[in-house]
Parts: sequence; structure tokens; C-alpha cells
Amino acid sequence: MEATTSNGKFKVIGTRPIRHDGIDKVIGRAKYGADYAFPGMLFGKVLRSPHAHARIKSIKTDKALKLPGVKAVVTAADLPEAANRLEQAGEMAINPHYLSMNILARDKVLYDGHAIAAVAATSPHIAEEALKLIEVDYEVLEPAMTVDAAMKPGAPILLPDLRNREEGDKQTNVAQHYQFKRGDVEAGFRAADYVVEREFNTAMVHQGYIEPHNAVGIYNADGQATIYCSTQGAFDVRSLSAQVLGVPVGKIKVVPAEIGGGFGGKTTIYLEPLSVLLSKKTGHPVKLVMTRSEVLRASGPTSGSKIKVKMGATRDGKIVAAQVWMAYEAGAFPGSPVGAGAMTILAPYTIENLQIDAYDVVVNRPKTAAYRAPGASNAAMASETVIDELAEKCGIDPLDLRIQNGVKEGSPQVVGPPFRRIGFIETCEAIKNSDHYKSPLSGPYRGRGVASGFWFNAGMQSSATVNIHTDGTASVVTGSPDIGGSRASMAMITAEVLGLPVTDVRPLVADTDSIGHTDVTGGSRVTFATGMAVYEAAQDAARQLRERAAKVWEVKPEDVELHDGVLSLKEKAEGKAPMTIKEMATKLARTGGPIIGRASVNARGVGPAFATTCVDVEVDPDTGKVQILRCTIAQDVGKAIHPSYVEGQMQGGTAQGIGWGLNEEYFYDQKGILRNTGLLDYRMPTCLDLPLIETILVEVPNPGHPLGVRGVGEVSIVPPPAALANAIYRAVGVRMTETPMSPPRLLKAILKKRAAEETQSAAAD
Amino acid sequence: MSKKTLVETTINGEAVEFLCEPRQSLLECLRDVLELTGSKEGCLTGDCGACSVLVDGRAVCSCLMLGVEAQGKNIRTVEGLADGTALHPLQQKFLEHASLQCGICTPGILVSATALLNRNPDPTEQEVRYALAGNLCRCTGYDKIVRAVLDAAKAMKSGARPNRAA
Amino acid sequence: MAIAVIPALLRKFTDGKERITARGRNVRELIADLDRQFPGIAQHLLEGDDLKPSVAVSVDGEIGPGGAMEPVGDESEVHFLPAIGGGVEK
Amino acid sequence: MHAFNYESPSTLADALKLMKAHGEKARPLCGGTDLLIQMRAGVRQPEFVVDIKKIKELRELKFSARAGLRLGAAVSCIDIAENEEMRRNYPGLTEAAHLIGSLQIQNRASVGGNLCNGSPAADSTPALIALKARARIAGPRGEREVPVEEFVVSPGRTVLKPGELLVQLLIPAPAPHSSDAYLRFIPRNEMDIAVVGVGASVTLDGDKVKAARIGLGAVAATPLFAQKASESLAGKKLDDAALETAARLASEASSPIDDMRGTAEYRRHVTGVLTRRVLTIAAERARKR
Repeated sequence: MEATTSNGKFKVIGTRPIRHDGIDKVIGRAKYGADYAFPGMLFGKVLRSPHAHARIKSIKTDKALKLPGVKAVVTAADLPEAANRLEQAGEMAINPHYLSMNILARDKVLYDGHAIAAVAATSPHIAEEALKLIEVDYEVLEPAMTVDAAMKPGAPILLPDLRNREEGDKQTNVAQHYQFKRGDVEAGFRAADYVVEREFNTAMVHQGYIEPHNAVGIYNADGQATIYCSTQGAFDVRSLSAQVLGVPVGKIKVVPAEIGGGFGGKTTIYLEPLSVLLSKKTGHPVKLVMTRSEVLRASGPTSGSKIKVKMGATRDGKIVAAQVWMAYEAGAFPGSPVGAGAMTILAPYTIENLQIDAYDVVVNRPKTAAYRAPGASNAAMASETVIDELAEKCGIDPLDLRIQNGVKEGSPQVVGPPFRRIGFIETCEAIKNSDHYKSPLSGPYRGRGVASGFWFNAGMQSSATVNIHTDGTASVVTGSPDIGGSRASMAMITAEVLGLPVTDVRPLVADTDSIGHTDVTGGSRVTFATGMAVYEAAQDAARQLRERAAKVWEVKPEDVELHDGVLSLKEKAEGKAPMTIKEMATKLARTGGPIIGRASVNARGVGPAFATTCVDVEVDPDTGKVQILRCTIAQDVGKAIHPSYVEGQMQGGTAQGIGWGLNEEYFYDQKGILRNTGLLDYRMPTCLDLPLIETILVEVPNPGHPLGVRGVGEVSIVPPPAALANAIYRAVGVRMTETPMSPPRLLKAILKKRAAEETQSAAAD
Repeated sequence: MSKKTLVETTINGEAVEFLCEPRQSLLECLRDVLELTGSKEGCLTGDCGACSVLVDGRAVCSCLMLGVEAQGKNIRTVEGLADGTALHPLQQKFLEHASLQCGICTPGILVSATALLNRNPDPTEQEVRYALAGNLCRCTGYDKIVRAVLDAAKAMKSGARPNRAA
Repeated sequence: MAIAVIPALLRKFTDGKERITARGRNVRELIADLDRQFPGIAQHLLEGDDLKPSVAVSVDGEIGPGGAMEPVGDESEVHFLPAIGGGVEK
Repeated sequence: MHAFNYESPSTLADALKLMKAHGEKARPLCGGTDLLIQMRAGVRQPEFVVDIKKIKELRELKFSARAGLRLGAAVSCIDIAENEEMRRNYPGLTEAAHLIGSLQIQNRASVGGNLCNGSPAADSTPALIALKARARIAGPRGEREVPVEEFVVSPGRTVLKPGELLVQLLIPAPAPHSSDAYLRFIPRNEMDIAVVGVGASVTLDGDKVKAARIGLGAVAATPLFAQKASESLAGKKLDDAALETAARLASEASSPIDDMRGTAEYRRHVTGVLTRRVLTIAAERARKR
């Protein structure tokens, strides 16, 4: 828990108060989406495709409807056609036309688990029984499960309306091609003394939030609907559900419940419109909760990918050229994070000559959703291991190579514009100077690896109000669902501005009718953008407090100052003793009424995040199993508002990155059926698989934020897979180019190397 | 639908009677019948531990136990760890160490940790990790959870008391 | 005059040129000027009177939340880039 | 989950009566850690679920130095793991029971249930095979005993006929200078199903092996007794060559498949690796007895 925090002028920011919503969460009282119940509530279940790719010839629901206790069945026939255009929703773009087809399949099912129909009944067991009575007639089609299979000529076509504009107007599974180009790549490689070229394959992985998707829909006779659900973005649930249901946004209110993890996966909708449809049909509240198997089969994991990286460096360690080809599995509908992958893959380095081609490819897998720094971890697995190899060839410490080529203020980004003040080099130096990196690692089959990562972070829209209560305490209301303790940070910012104790500020997450539009909790944007709105709303409240005090004292507002919760005149005057906010609060009624500070932003000044991770491993050379001995992450966090929760983000992202690197993967069989549909075989790290995760908070304040805040939520997941691969190389001498680096894969590589060495030594004899 | 059965049991120290179908799990009975929604459903296969409760002092996954099996048992859920408004030392340490982010795994982890400390008041880090291996947390990387459990053990040794025999 | 930096795949409309001098008080006007110089390019950047949802714009190093209404200064450098999520255009 | 009836008889006779009356429609319930999952998935749909945890014979754990161990089919894994006599006399079986799932699972699951579930990957079965355990079965036609290695006939299916119950596992008392061990390979450090599991018991005679038994899990359609590998050790010093031979024969005895938990090739390799390791541990333990 080492922190290089200098708290400077702050009194509350940078401290570690107990979160305001904590007690409810440790006594079991906090209400998550699935915890809601209403009188007369029905239970819904969803029928899902048993095929990876099939045409739906017919759906018969009459038998299901006859089962006692069954109240309604809905299919795609109950949904209107949705607009066919792209819209930004958090960090992913969403096309309502495809979104609707994902909510309920129309004429084709496109992956194992694709929703076909939904049932509402008086108990979840009856609803489940009813699913078995729905008869679906399929014409099974050949699936395309990988980017290779989907991109090859003659591949089965998933979406007939998807056309390739680059090669005539042919049907295609390639939904998008991005290209980034700078300088002269060929000349760059000619100037290189060392060139490393490798091909990588990374498996599809899931966010793995512990709470399954859920929704309770209540449709009223007046056409108003209310949805209670666990979501990262209540306003997105509202607008997306409205589009899918074909109703105006104003007809839907979304109440964000406590949310049991999301990591990007809860930025879109699955059950929400179904709950409203079923409620409309039955006149009852309807609750739907996914099973774990449904979560894995049919929510939005992140892309598996194929990535080719070629990089060249001169003898003295200058990276002179890079060429990247990358294709990401979008899932059944367009929209993988390959664009982000392309913009992050070389982001930490200044490279004069580069070309990146990136392809978004539809395959017969669930439509991908955002996952913590979407697209960046698999990209870094490729680039950061190639960087490691270049460092080895140049005979330079891998951190030094990064520092030598690393981006700093003014360096051009891959996409063009120069970086503002950033802290990449500082994270490398922090690792270099860490106790971990300085401690020698000895013992057989042990190795240490480092890798770095970049994430943009996001700004977007946020709203906040700060209410001053009659006793001088305050509440701060935002529209950002709190997924990891952000409420505490909002209260801390308010307390800092007003000079109140943090316990005198109550933070609240409001529903879509009670606060101005606020974009998703995603893109590491809450403490940055919602924090900015809260900061400004608190400033607004402070301004009003000064005005009221001025009224009391009959002076000009600019003669009044607010410090540490005390209002006073800048120049002392007889009979006008300073007033605490508490004292002022009793006079609000007589000076104009209650005070509400308010602010809304479409935030500018986003500060990108960098992290560098160091990991020590021990490999069992006979089984290929990797144990993690020690792990340290240094991250530029801008300014840590609540350092404990910043550390928590760094540790959590690191743990997910380790899972991604070592054992997590979607395992489909030949027919495209997902085989590991539970947490037994989708292997996320347990408590026994990880060491304590050391954190170094590097604070390079973001000049674009009044408090210096950068987003901290995502970048920590980027370095681990590559850091592990680099550590494994140093432990057993094999360069892994696939994730997960699971025991069978690693053992195979070890045995191959051993066999090659034996052949070599036999030849030498 | 099969007939409902009357189950007589003790939950968080109180004698409780409830009706359930044999096919309803203890988790379902706690959440849907008794409105004790502190125990969470994460997987229904015993892999995530979010539904952990103590049955006669042992941690079990309430998703893998039938409600009817609770007959005559002594059950404690996360709702029964604190004594009124006085938190269990584990709960207090979880707050102090920021051991929860989203909080969905927290009830199950507190239950497993309670079972551990009841049997082993002075666990090592490795023993804590083993005891919590059946409780997945996806937010924290476990670091702050492990620290909180070790700290709670220390606090309990030096006098902080769980408020009831859990 | 501002500098517009053209994304690689649209350089076929600008005779392969990456940096184009263009005039405009905001991004929309700048694109209009680009389209005057290189007819056809606007339809790849605009949809109606705003940027396409798949396109983001950066003015002087800052992703502009104003989209096509984002102000452009005399010396500004304007980059067009994919909106982070990417995805398909129809 | 489908609807079913639940019974919890308190005597073996009552349980057998119920099992007989409902035949194939009945399924015993012990810890439920497999059965409930299978019922949710629709893999098993018994109309009658017979809870056997209240039956005295099935809850018995009795060890005597002469008669060996009588282990009731419903004794929970944790009761085995925390039993001093078990840890001393059957450390391999004990560690196998202590590896099944999480503590939450061990608190409910039983070694008997682990066997009756019929999974080829059951952790405790190779350990039982290594100990030459016999299954005591009661049914409509009285009692019978079956060697544990013959108990599972195919994945999910056992020798139990409709109406029959596994009552106890009978395990011989450990011979002098003998001990056992169990190792499994899983990708994580907990919670996974065995990719390969190997149990071994070794009886020493001076510095030579008098007898050994090796049980294999997760490498064939059923748990296996690796007979050739076991017999290869008799009369030999447990040196590298002997271990290598046993490991090779154990690998050869396996007939694994490719699945999401590992490839056949990988399982064959790891079978050899674990056989070597587990024999070494069992022999070390035997030396101390």
C-alpha cells in the first residue's frame, strides 16, 4: 500500500474515510437489482438458442401459454423495428437495429444462447418449465467461430445486410477496417538493426462480474414504465430500451439499483426491455434474472483476437518502425473494440514510422460489450511482448527501453494529436525504483516480467446537485451508478469544497427522473467527469452560501469567503462574527430559501492513464502451471481522491488481467456451442491464486481537471497478460503468443523447446 | 407443482417457520420467501460463494441446499452477523480496509471469514486465502479482503468481540 | 488557417495528403472547406449536421465534446479519428 | 428446477423401502453439491429425492487398527478432513476429501456421494482405489460388496441398481510401513475439477516396495486402477528407474479425451508426472510408519 501521495493543500481529498454506503453492504441490507420485489410480481425466463447459427423457421408458443401459472410469452414479433444507425453508448458504439435483434432474435439465431422468447409466470420454476414447451423449428447453418473462419473466402455470412465497401459491394463478415499510418514503415524497418515479428491469438474472455444481469419492469396503465436494474448507466438503459421498445425516452424511468460489478459489461441492455414488454402484457411487475450460464453464453464478453506485430529497433534501442495487423471478434453484431485496440497498441511509444490495420469481424459468438479498457489488453499482450524481445536483442533493460522510447508531454499520439502532461515515464521509473524490481529473484524456473499499458479514459456528460440542509450538512446527488466506491469520492470532493467533515455529506445516486442526464459509469470517467460536475456544483453551493452570508451581513458577496466550513468577511468587522455553514443553514429560509448547487458538464480535459506492472512467476516445468510470486503495479492516477479505492481499482484490474493471461477463455466446441458455461470451468482467479498486489500511486496531476483527477479504473488490466508472458519467458525460455497461457499451452511450448534443444545437442554431438 | 412443506428452523437466532416447495433452494427460501436478500445469487452451482450461509456453524452454499433440508437447523446469514447496530469486527474491518468495491461478494465472504475465525482465531495469510477460495471476488483482487480478515483476527484477539456466537 | 489531419483511409480523397490547410470557425465549417477542396470527403465525416457517430474529432489535442460544433481556432490542428467504440457505419 | 417429492428417512430400512418403492424415479441426496446442479441443468430429474443424511449407518466413521475403516456414505468431507485418525491412517484419502471444491462444498459433500456421482474426475475415488476400498451396497435383495474400481461403469453411471444405496466404504487397515497420498492437477489452486488425479498407496519392506496401488482419475471414462503400474513396483527400490516405469505404465493405462480442461496429450503427460510425485510422497510417509 505504498503511496507517493503528497496531500498538499487538501484536507479531505487524499484521506481514506469509510464509504457512506458501506454499512448497508456489510450487513446485507444494500439492494441490488435482483433484491427488488413488488406485490404481484411475476418471474420471467428467456428461451435461448441451442445452435450457433440457424434460421428460425417457426416459433410456437401456445403450449407454453397453456401451462398453469404462465401469464405471457413474447418473441421478436412483439418488438418494433429499431433504427439502423450507430450511436455512442459509453465506450462502445451501439446500433439499435442490431441491439433489438440481440434482445430477441428475428429470423436468425447467431450464437449459442441467443435469446428467442421470454416467458412470465408466477414462479421462476414454472417460467422455466414453460420454456421447454416453446417449439422452435430451426434450419441449422454452419457457424463462423473465429476471425480466421469468418474472414476467409466463402465463409458463412452472419448478417446479409453487411457489405464490404472496400472490395466492391460484397456480403462480408468484416464490419469495419481502420487504418493508422505515419511516416514510412518500409524505410523504418530498413533502418532497424533488429526486427521482431510475431503473431498472437487471444481468447474471448468475460468481465466475470459476480452479479448476473437483472431487471424488474413495471408498466403502468398510463404508458409509463419503470425499470429497476443493476446497470452502469441508467440513462443508457433508458434511451436504449426506449429505442428497442419504440417509445419516447420520457415514457421510461430507470432506477439504478446497487450494482454487483460490471467492468463494462453492464453498459448495454438485455433483460430490461423484456421486463417492460412482459409487464405490459400481464399488468404485473416482472422480474428477470440471468443464470450464470446465461451470463456467459449471452451477455457481452470481450473479443478474442488475432494480432500480428512487427517492430524494429536500432542497436541503441530506438524503436524506428512498427507494423500491426489486428482482427477482433465482434460477436454476432458489429462493434468490437478493435478501433480502441488499434489506438492503444503503440500508444506508449513515440514511433516515427508506423502502420496499423484493424478489422472488426462478426462471428457466431455473443455480441461483445465493453470490458475494462476495451481492446487494450489483448493489444498490449502483442506489442508489449515484442517490446520485451526487442529489449533483449538490444541488451537493454526492458524498463529502460520503455523510458527511452516512451511518450511524454508533446509526443504525438498514434491517432495524431500530441499528448498533454502524462505520467508514462514516471510509472516506468516508479517500477524501476521499487523494492520489488530492486529485489533479486532467484531459484529455478522463476522469472520476472514487466509490461506497460495505456488507456484513453473518457469525459462525457455528467450532472450533479449539492443540497445544503437546514442543519448545515449536505447531500450530493449524481447519476453515476457507484460500482467501486465512487460515492465516497463524490462526498469527499463536496466536503473539500465546502469545508465540511466528510461524514456531514451524504452521497446519493439518483434515478433518471431525479438528476440531469449522466453518461455511463465507464471509461474511468466517474471521478473525473462526475467529480468535475460535483466540484462545480459544490462551488455553486459555496457561492450561494457566500451570497447569503453577504445578505446577513449586508455586504457584497465578494467580501465574503468560505474556508473550512466557516463563512467570514475578508476584512474583519465589528458585530459580523464568522458563521459556520451550520449557523448559516438556519438562516436560509430568511435569506431566500434552500440552497441547491448544481452543475452539468460535457467534460473536457480528459487525462489519459498509463500503468506499468512487474510480476514474478514460478513455472512448474512438468505441468506448465504458473504461480505468481509477487506483483507490483505503478499507475499514473493524476490525483487520488480516495487512495484506498484507487488502489482497489489497480488491484482489481491487475487480478482480472492475470486471469485473462493465465486461465480464462471461452471454450466453444466444433459446433459452436459454449462448453464452459459456469464458474467452475470459466476460471477466474480465486483468493489462493493471487499474492498481495502492491500498488504505487504515481500522481501526475491532470491539467484538465480542477483537482488533477485522471480516470483510474481501467488501465490496470492492460499490462498483466504481457507482463506474465515476459516473466514466463525469463522463467522457462519460451515466448508465449497465445492467451490464456494455460498449463496445457505452456507445457506444450516447454516440451517443444526441450525437444528442439535435444535435437540440437544431438546434432552437435 | 409439488406440495409445499412447513420447515421449522432457526435463522439468526430466531425460530422461523416457512413454507416451501422441495425444489426451492435454501437461498431461494431466504431471498424470496423470507425476504432475507443479503445472501446473493451469483452462479447456482456452488462456484462463487456469494450465497454462503452458516448451517450449524459451517459455511455452505445455500444455492446447493434445499430449503426443506433446513428443518431443525441453525442458520446464520450475513444479516445476523452484527448485533443490532454493533458491527462484527469483520464487518468493521471490511469498511476500514475498503475491502469491498461493488459489494456483491461481501456477504458471502463475511460468512466464510466468520466460519474461519470461529475455528481458527489466528490464521495465517495462506489459511485466510484457503478459507476464502470458495468465494469469488472480481473487484478487489482479494488484497484488501485478506488484510481485513487478518486485521479482524488481530482485533478480536485483543478484545474486539463478535457480538454473538455466530 | 487551421490544419486538418486526414485519417489514413480517407487520404484517397486528398491525393494521399495527410495535412490539409483549411478554413472554418468550427469543425463543420472546416469540413465544408475540406469538401470544397476535395469533393466527397464530407460524407465520410458528417451525418446530417453533426459528425458521424463513428467519428470523433480532436482540436488542439482535446477530443471535442462539441462534435461538428467544436470551435476551431486560426492556428488549430484538427484530427479526425474513430470514436473509441468503433463499430459499423450503415 | 422440475418438481419432486422430498423424503428424509431416519433408518436404513425406511430408506431402502423408499428406494425400492420408487425404483428408478428415486435418487438419494447427500450433500447435494452435484445433484442439485444436475437437477437444475435437467441432467437428472428424479421424482423422489431421498435425503440419506439422517441414517446412522451412513453417518458412521469408525476406525480400528484390526478391521480398518468403516466410512459411512454420508460422512462429509470436512468430517473426514478434520478427523485425527483419518489424517494419521489415510492421509491420501483425507487430502483428497479436503480438495473437493471449496470449504462450503466440503461441509456438505461426502466421499460416498463423490463416488455415486460417477464422475471420472472424482477426487476421492482414485484415493479409495489406492486403498483397496470396497463399497458396501444395500438393496432390495440384501447386501453386496463391490471393489471401488468397479463401482463406476461409465460417466455418471454406477453399479447401483434401482432400489440400491451405497451404505459404507470399507477400507483395510493400513499395513505396517505403508501410507497413501493423493495429488491432482488443476489449473488454478482451488475450485477446479481435476484435470488429472492420482492416488497411490505404498507398503515398504525395508528399502524396497512390498506392494503399491495406483488409482487414476480424469484420464478415462471411469476412475481406473492402474494395475500394471502398481505391480511394476513390487520388490523394487523406489528409485528413478522404478518411478519412471510406473509413470510410463500409468500414462499408458490412461485413455483420456480432449476437453475444455485439458488435451488428451496433456493429461497423459501429467498422469506420468503426478504418478512419480505421488508415489514419492506416499513412500516418504510410509517410511515414517
